[in-house]
Amino acid sequence: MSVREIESQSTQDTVPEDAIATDSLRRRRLLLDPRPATRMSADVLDPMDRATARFWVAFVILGGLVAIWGVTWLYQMIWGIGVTGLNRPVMWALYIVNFVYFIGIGHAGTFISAALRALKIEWRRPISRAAEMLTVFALTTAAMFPLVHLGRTWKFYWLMPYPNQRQLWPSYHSPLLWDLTAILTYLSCSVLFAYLSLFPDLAMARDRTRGWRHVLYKTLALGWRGTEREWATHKAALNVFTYAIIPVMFSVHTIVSWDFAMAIQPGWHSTVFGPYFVIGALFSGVGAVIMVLALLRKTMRFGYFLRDEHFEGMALFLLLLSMAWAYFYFNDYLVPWYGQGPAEKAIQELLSHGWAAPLWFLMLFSNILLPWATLWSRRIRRSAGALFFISIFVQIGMYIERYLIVPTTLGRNELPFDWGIYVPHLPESLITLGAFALVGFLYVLISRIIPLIPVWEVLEGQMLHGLRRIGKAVVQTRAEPEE
Amino acid sequence: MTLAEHKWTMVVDLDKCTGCGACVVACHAENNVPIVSEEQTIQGRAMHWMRIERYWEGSYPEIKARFIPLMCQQCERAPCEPVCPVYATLHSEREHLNLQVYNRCVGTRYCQNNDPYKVRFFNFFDPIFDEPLTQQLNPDVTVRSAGVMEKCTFCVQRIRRAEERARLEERPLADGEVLPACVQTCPPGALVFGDLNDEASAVSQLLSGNARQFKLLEHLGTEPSVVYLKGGTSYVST
Amino acid sequence: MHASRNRTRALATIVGVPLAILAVVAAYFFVSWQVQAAPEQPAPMDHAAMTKKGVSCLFCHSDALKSPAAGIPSVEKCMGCHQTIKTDSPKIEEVAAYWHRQEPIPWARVNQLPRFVYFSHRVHVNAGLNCELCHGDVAQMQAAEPVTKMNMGWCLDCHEQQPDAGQLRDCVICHQ
Amino acid sequence: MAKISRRDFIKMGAAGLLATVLTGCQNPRRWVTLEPYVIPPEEQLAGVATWYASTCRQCPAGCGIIVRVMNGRALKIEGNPKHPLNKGKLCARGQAGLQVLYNPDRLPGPVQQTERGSGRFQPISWEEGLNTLYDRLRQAGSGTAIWTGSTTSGHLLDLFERFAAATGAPSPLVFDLYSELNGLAALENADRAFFGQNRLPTYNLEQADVILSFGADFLGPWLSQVRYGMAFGAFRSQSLGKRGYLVQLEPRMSITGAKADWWLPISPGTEALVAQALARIIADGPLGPAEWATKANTLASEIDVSSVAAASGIPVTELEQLAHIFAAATRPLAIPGNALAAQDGQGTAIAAVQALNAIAGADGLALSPDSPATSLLKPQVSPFGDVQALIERMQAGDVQVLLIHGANPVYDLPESARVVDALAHVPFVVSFGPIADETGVQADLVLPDRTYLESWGYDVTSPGFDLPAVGSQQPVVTPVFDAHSTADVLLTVTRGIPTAAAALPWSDEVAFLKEIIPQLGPGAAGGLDTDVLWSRFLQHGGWWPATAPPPAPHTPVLSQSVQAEAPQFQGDEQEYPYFLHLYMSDLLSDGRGADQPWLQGSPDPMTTVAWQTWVEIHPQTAQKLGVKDGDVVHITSPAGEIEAPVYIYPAIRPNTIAVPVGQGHTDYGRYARKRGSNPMDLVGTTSEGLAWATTRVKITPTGKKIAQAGFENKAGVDEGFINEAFPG
Repeated sequence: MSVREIESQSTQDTVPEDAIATDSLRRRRLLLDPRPATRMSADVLDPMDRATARFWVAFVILGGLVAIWGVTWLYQMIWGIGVTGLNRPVMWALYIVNFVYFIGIGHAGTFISAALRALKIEWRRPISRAAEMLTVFALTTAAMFPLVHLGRTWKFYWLMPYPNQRQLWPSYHSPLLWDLTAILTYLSCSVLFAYLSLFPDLAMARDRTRGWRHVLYKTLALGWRGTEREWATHKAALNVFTYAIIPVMFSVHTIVSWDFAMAIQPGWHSTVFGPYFVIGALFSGVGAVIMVLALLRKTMRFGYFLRDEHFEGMALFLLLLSMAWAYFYFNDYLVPWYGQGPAEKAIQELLSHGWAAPLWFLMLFSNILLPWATLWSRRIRRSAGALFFISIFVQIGMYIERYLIVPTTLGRNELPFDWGIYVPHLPESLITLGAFALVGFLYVLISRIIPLIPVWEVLEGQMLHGLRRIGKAVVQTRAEPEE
Repeated sequence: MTLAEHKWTMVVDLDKCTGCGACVVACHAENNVPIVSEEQTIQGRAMHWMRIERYWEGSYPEIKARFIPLMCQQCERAPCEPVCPVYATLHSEREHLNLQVYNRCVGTRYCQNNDPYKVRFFNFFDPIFDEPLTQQLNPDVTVRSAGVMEKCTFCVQRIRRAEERARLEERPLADGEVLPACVQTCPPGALVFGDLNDEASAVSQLLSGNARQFKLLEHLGTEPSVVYLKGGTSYVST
Repeated sequence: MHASRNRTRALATIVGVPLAILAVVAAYFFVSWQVQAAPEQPAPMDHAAMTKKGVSCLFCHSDALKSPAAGIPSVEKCMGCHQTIKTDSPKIEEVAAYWHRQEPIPWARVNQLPRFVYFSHRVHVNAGLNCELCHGDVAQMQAAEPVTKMNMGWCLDCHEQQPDAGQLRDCVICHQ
Repeated sequence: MAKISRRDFIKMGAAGLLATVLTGCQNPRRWVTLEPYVIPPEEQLAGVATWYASTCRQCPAGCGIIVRVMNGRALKIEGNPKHPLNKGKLCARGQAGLQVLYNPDRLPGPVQQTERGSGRFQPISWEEGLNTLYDRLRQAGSGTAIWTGSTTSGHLLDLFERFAAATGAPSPLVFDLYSELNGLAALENADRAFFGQNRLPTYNLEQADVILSFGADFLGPWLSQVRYGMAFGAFRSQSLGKRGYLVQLEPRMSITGAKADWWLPISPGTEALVAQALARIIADGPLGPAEWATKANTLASEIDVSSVAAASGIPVTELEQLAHIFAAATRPLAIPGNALAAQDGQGTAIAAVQALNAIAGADGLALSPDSPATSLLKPQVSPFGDVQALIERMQAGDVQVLLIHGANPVYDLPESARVVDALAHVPFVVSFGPIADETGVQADLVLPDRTYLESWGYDVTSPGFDLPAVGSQQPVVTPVFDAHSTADVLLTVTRGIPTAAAALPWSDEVAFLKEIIPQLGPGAAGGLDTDVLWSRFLQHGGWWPATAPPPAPHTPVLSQSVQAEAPQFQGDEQEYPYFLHLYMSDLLSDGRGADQPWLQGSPDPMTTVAWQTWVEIHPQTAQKLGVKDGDVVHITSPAGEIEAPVYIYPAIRPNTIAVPVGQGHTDYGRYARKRGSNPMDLVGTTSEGLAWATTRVKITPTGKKIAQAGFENKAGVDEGFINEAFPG
């Protein structure tokens, strides 16, 4: 969707064309061409009612894949973990890879809505909701994988601290327990955070819908009426969450990285893993958000809200994160290489000229070469299509990175007699597919239920930023909301 | 009367080990360790609590093969213990052994990742004992089901029986009263087992001032209870 | 408004009814597992009557002192006495029938230990515990029935009170 | 499959008999039946183990075992600490004995087969089976032939002997693959030549300080893996911290070679030449103590050392070094390997090595006390000539009934021996195998014998090392299947045969044993009257004297120089470029272990491969052939051909390939059937025996590939970094 189209949509703009022409970037990104609230809500709500053929196709295909996951999981539980390709010594593989990957994806939402909110980066407003939803769904999916991975899934509750006749308690020496705690914290926080920012829009939806939607929104909106007091409380609550959730976000992937860093397995036992994983998570996360935004703009006609300038902003983040990631990866590679520990050496040889070399180079290409080579150009940064393409590679690269860390590294240890190679079998491949499908499925589902553009935030933004004509000059005004 | 603390220790004389595999089969017989099918063996899921690793050194014709019998090293500071989220593998302060409580295991398999010796074995499927082979199963040892990790226990069931006997007879354990199946059967006597807390025991005697002794991957600081004696050399006048 | 309330009700039933059924079934299984009842025996074995006659537990379950298992008396042992004692009683005749057929009596197990537990009568009896502590006052039971849920918590409650609790807390004591 | 929970076993412990979980709607965690004994056996406590002494029958060595029995189930086999041969130790095969007892593929009872080789057995009653056998034997008269194996119990062999003598049939044949690959017959004969007495040699490694082993894999399944294993331990740690020095000369590194201080890959078949060369060097030196010279001069043949060096692939310098090491030793010892026993002129080949012992005066190290001088019979392995004779008689139709016990000729002998063809000419073949093996499938009637843990017997330990001994064998559990002791079967049927009845008057085998065993008199266990002697015999696991008898006076019979030739190989060098080196699998031995999952599933010591056959090829050779690990190759010899996957083996001569014997069964139970290939099919026959050590082969890649069931990670072990891991 081109810039021109957007302009044609914003007819009511009282500001002369020449004004827009100048310094256009900031204005467009800040949506300085306001529309009446009614129209805006309609723009957001109408697509939700339209259940197009495309929607049903996606719904059926994704739903089917999710169902396959369920069946496969059952099959695995009945016969045992042996149906996967796991072996000795590679005891962790795709399930853990998925776990780490989806947690990573889950970081973007918080980063965009919370971190950018804290930094008062105003153009974040239209895209925050979409990112938050992605966080919630990715985390939900990730949270399933420790269970899928268990040898005796039906005993999973033994990981929970609950009073029992055995007088037994889980062991908090184990990083897995820290993991569990961190993820559940993060999941609940981000769900609440997302829900919190939903209230005004739910209320708005409630007042504009009939039938079951009305009932639903009525229930969810918890009787939001938009009084002064409500707004004040809402703002306060949001601020609390905004600042509270950022450290949680950083802690989560750090703790996930400790699952590996705390082990003495060569290639895992590294002190840089914490920040390295966090950056990696944000990297893949931002990439994923870009993909989601591109899709939303295409399918939901959100052209007015999601503009090329937003994509450009995200693209810049992507480039920065790619550089940060490269820095950490270099760190993580150089130190063991200099140390020349026998097992580390074996692992690095495996990556550089072993069977894993193609994967390794593909990873370096998609995580470093491709972003650096393309994202310097504004035209690419502003083209949703190109960014979508690049983001796909980023996803592939980051998935491979986790794959190289988990099963590939496990194949090399101190006793060469016990080295091993892991080859994924059908069950875990199907379950992995199902995991990606689940995120998509939930998104497709939710796109019909809750407004994916935070209308109230956009409106708030447009109230704070405007254009005024003073004499001949058109100046941009900026108001501060009172704290 | 309460029993003395034991520091169970196994000494493996690499100079004597002939790699004959008697220990391997003895362990299977004593501990109900299942034999996995050919297909599973190819997948790398063979289960032998006691295994003999064979390494090549040098190249033909000056080539040497070296056998290293490897079982759970019963580390004093075992890396596999802290990572278990449910205390399925934990330390016995009293026996100085690294226990595996099969019925508590949920199968996170973290212990195997963190085990530098790779001596832990996971039940990828339920074990198969064709009738009437079940008749042979040792009633003193749990038969593990699918999804559970297992490993060498220094034949803890034998240790416990002996301790019970000693307790009833109100006497301390005698040296050599407890022998794991592998040690009991080892023809060349490459395996020696006993209590290091007892200066008179065979292991203490064998290890005192023995220059050949070393521990596997000692640099990791796991403090194994298995001590290896490296291959010696003999003087021949030519 | 009205329509919506109906919908809510419909929703409630669609979700609620299966849940209710599930709850009932679950409750049934839970109870049936929890309940402590005497199993029906092939030949009614009146412990109370025996003990009244002054027969001690160890007379029949004689291995308890020397073996991990207390043991069920052999048919021969039953007949050892009952060839002469109360031969006319119909219960005894049932036992005698097995003896004449030279068949083992398929007694139903009364006390259940959980899976994966090693338990030794010899050790406990020699430590001075008496049978009633775990098996209840069998002397008063017509048919022997389980009186305690023999689970880990129950074992530990006792072990924790022993002087050498430190040792008795060790997993390897029971799990091998 | 049914899960066997630990709880079930607690139940069994409490019950004394197998507990069964009641099926049906009831929750299976409750209502379990406990079936007590009707009449409890003596000294049986529920949940307390009883140990019974007996004798291992997995190989002819005859180690003493004690079996842990609880609630009527045999749980564990351990070595009998009192037994003079193995002193409480046991090898892998001995440990696996329980899977012979509880093997799921054992025949549930006697069966007959209308169409031979079909494997379609009809179950019959024992009465029927006995009657059929009786009729056949009565008609056959002297036309009966008996084929037994090296592990057949002494008393059964004795009864067979008496039966054959009574009916005028030739005395039973004792031959199986184990005895052949061990070279038992040849070694016995050679020992007769050397010491003038008739028994297997024993080599007391404990006292030797330098050992030259000419391809003797004494740590593998050779004469007595357990005893030589123990001896090796002592050899390594002698008094005053002395450590013996082992030199191994063999074309492919065996586990003995792996333990050698100096491993010398010599060209197959040149062991005897090297031995002579060493004698020559010692004589020419003269090396060693003064008294060696005379003996050396008599025994050493006029052989050209440099030509030996060329033939064997060992440079002259190294030969001289060997000779010096041997001569400098205080108690040197030379051991002839089993490969020597498989050559033409095997006698001289072995003598050539024994000559070194004679020169060094090491006879003492190569000597064992005589077997107890009694009427007790020890299977004397028949030379291959007898086997060929029997096969010819069978083909000529002179054999009406063939009784096969403890041997599996159809599997053991290569096609070139034409056994199957010969069996076809025998009207009635009876097998006594507990499992329907290849031979059983070729039989008309199978009367399954009880396995050794269920049956009675004795075994004259030979070689008896420091003490002569007779191992006892008694049932440790009630028979698992409806099998009958072959000795009892024989005694039963002969009652009706007038000629034999008189010779075999005993009601059953126990009566016979009770009669002959006490004749041994009081041994270490003491005891005076017959009953006590008998019970002590069973209780202690056998009979042996309290103190070793003085070694019999002996003088080496070797008087003139030994002239051994290099053996003739089958197949000419151009067409068949590679030497074939066959060796017994450490775990499956000659293939009799293939029905036991513990032995099938445990990794081979050198290759760590389980469940499969493989062919060991030197890396260079593999490169030349363009094959990698797991590539299936076609191996062809003048006598036959097999297919096997390649295992690249760095410790073998480039011009030699090695294949383990033991797999390739076509029957013999689910664990053995259709698994790997049987390299004996490559072997041809010679005048003196099977040419399993003197065959050449050619290799052609097939393009097929299989995944190898190895326990090691080959990538890891090959490019691995062992020295960081193991300072040893």
